[in-house]
Amino acid sequence: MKDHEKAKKIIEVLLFVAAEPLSLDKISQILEIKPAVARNLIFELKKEYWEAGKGLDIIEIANGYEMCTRHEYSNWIEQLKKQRRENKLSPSAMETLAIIAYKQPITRLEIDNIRGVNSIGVVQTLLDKKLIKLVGRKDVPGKPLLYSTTLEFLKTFGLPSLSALPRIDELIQK
Amino acid sequence: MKDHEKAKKIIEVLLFVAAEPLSLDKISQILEIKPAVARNLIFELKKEYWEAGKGLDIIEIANGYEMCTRHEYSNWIEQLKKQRRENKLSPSAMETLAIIAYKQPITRLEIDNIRGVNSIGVVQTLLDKKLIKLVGRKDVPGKPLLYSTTLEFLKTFGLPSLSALPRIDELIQK
Amino acid sequence: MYQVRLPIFEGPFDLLLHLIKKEELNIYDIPVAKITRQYLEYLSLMEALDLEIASEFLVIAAMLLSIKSRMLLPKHQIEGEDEVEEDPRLELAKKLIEYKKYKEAADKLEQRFSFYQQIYTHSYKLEMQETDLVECDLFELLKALQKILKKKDGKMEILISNISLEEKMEYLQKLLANEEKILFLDLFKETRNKMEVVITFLALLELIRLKKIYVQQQKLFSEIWIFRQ
Repeated sequence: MKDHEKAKKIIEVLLFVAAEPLSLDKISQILEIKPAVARNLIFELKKEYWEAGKGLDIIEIANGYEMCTRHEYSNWIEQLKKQRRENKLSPSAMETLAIIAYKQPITRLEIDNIRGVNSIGVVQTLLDKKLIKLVGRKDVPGKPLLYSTTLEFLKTFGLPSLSALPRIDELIQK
Repeated sequence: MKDHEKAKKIIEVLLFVAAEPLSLDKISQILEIKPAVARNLIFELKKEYWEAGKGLDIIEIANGYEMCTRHEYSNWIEQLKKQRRENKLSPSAMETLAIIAYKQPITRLEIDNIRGVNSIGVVQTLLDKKLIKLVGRKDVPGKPLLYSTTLEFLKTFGLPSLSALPRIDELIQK
Repeated sequence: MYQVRLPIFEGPFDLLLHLIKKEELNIYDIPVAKITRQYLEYLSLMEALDLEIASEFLVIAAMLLSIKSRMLLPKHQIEGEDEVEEDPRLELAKKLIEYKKYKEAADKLEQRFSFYQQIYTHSYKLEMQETDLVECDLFELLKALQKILKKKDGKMEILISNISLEEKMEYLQKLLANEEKILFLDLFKETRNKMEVVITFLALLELIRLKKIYVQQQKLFSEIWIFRQ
């Protein structure tokens, strides 16, 4: 790695994508440069950000370096988060999801019977969010569609597999 | 929001923290500026990145804007991640996806007719990968399900919107 | 040594297009007899190699044979009309053209795909973080919940809880607004019935999903702590 500016740009990219603070060792190892050189480049980058009055910064944290936002910008970020809260599942969606998780594959009518209300909207929401999917049709008159949970469901709830769900009869017995 | 440079910096911070492509509407709503103004600021930002020869870029994707790395830097990033991102789609999946992308909404039978083979497995794979979704039923006998591509499809293929697909009749001329 | 290299085809149309391209033929003017022969040869090769032949290949084989025989028949003209009978190959040609279009679109998509696989967004980073963090802990959480349910078994009233998931989530967040961390077990100290235990647990899951809180333990099987994000 000869080119000074090029190295700085690579460090910037690495700091951008890294999922955790990057140690000096790691950076210098990837770029094949001395840690002291890497440190200088990071400082230059930090200085450039500062001089340009950027909202982004590079900080030293937990034995490494990380790209982050300056705290003056937190209000703006809050507004972004506020809007994302809509992603939340409604209680009725959670309820329907729980029923599908435990009784899959299940038809909409069966869900409706358990919940005592029509679930057409909730089921569509869960389909849209890819938490459930169609898996076929039940072999009864009318051949209603059958729903099951998806891989996304497991991911969203951090479950290793469906068998990791607490057993329903253990949760509520008697 | 009066200060032009300040607004640009806020947009940069928002693009940095957002976990998904940010729409022009959302950005302009947060900053209380017109979408056209926001778009100009994003372009200025993009131009600045380009002129500075940065490894970072801002792209228009999936009806929004997102900060990302330039592809020339992927080798460096892969050293960081160790394991490569290997998400290959099979030729038949790619073929089926192309048909759905251009002819959406489309039924499975219509896909089968174009491909000359049964596509049930491939369609399920594409559903699982969230590249396509169910959008309803066609109003013909049997009421078959209709499939369309998703936002995830746009994201995966770096498309700002469906209209950015190359025109199909330009792809083939004798 | 002679070695057979068997290309894998997506379907009968893919195979036909391959044959047409190999022989540099015009799709609208296919020498049906020749193509049919090659097509059937390919099928018998697949058979000889014990590869399963999808029924769709056989359907098109039958179609080819039918076109071939129709082309052998003398053209009969209906009296009084000088309309020429349609070329029996036209339907197949149209299908092949249509298919070829999407095959090329798929190639273009493939190019975009490999290009964008080399571009990393910030959200990619966030995704990695999430799964790493929650996945291992949840298994422990479930085990912890089972312990609580066992311990409380028999001692709890059987009541229909009047606390909703929403309320429980709010309650948990209020608790965490004052404290930096809470012991998982402490959350269940005052739960009065199983339904409430379950709701507390679901509220916890939902807050983790929304990234309001995260759970950690120092090592496996040690106490589980809940932190606000």
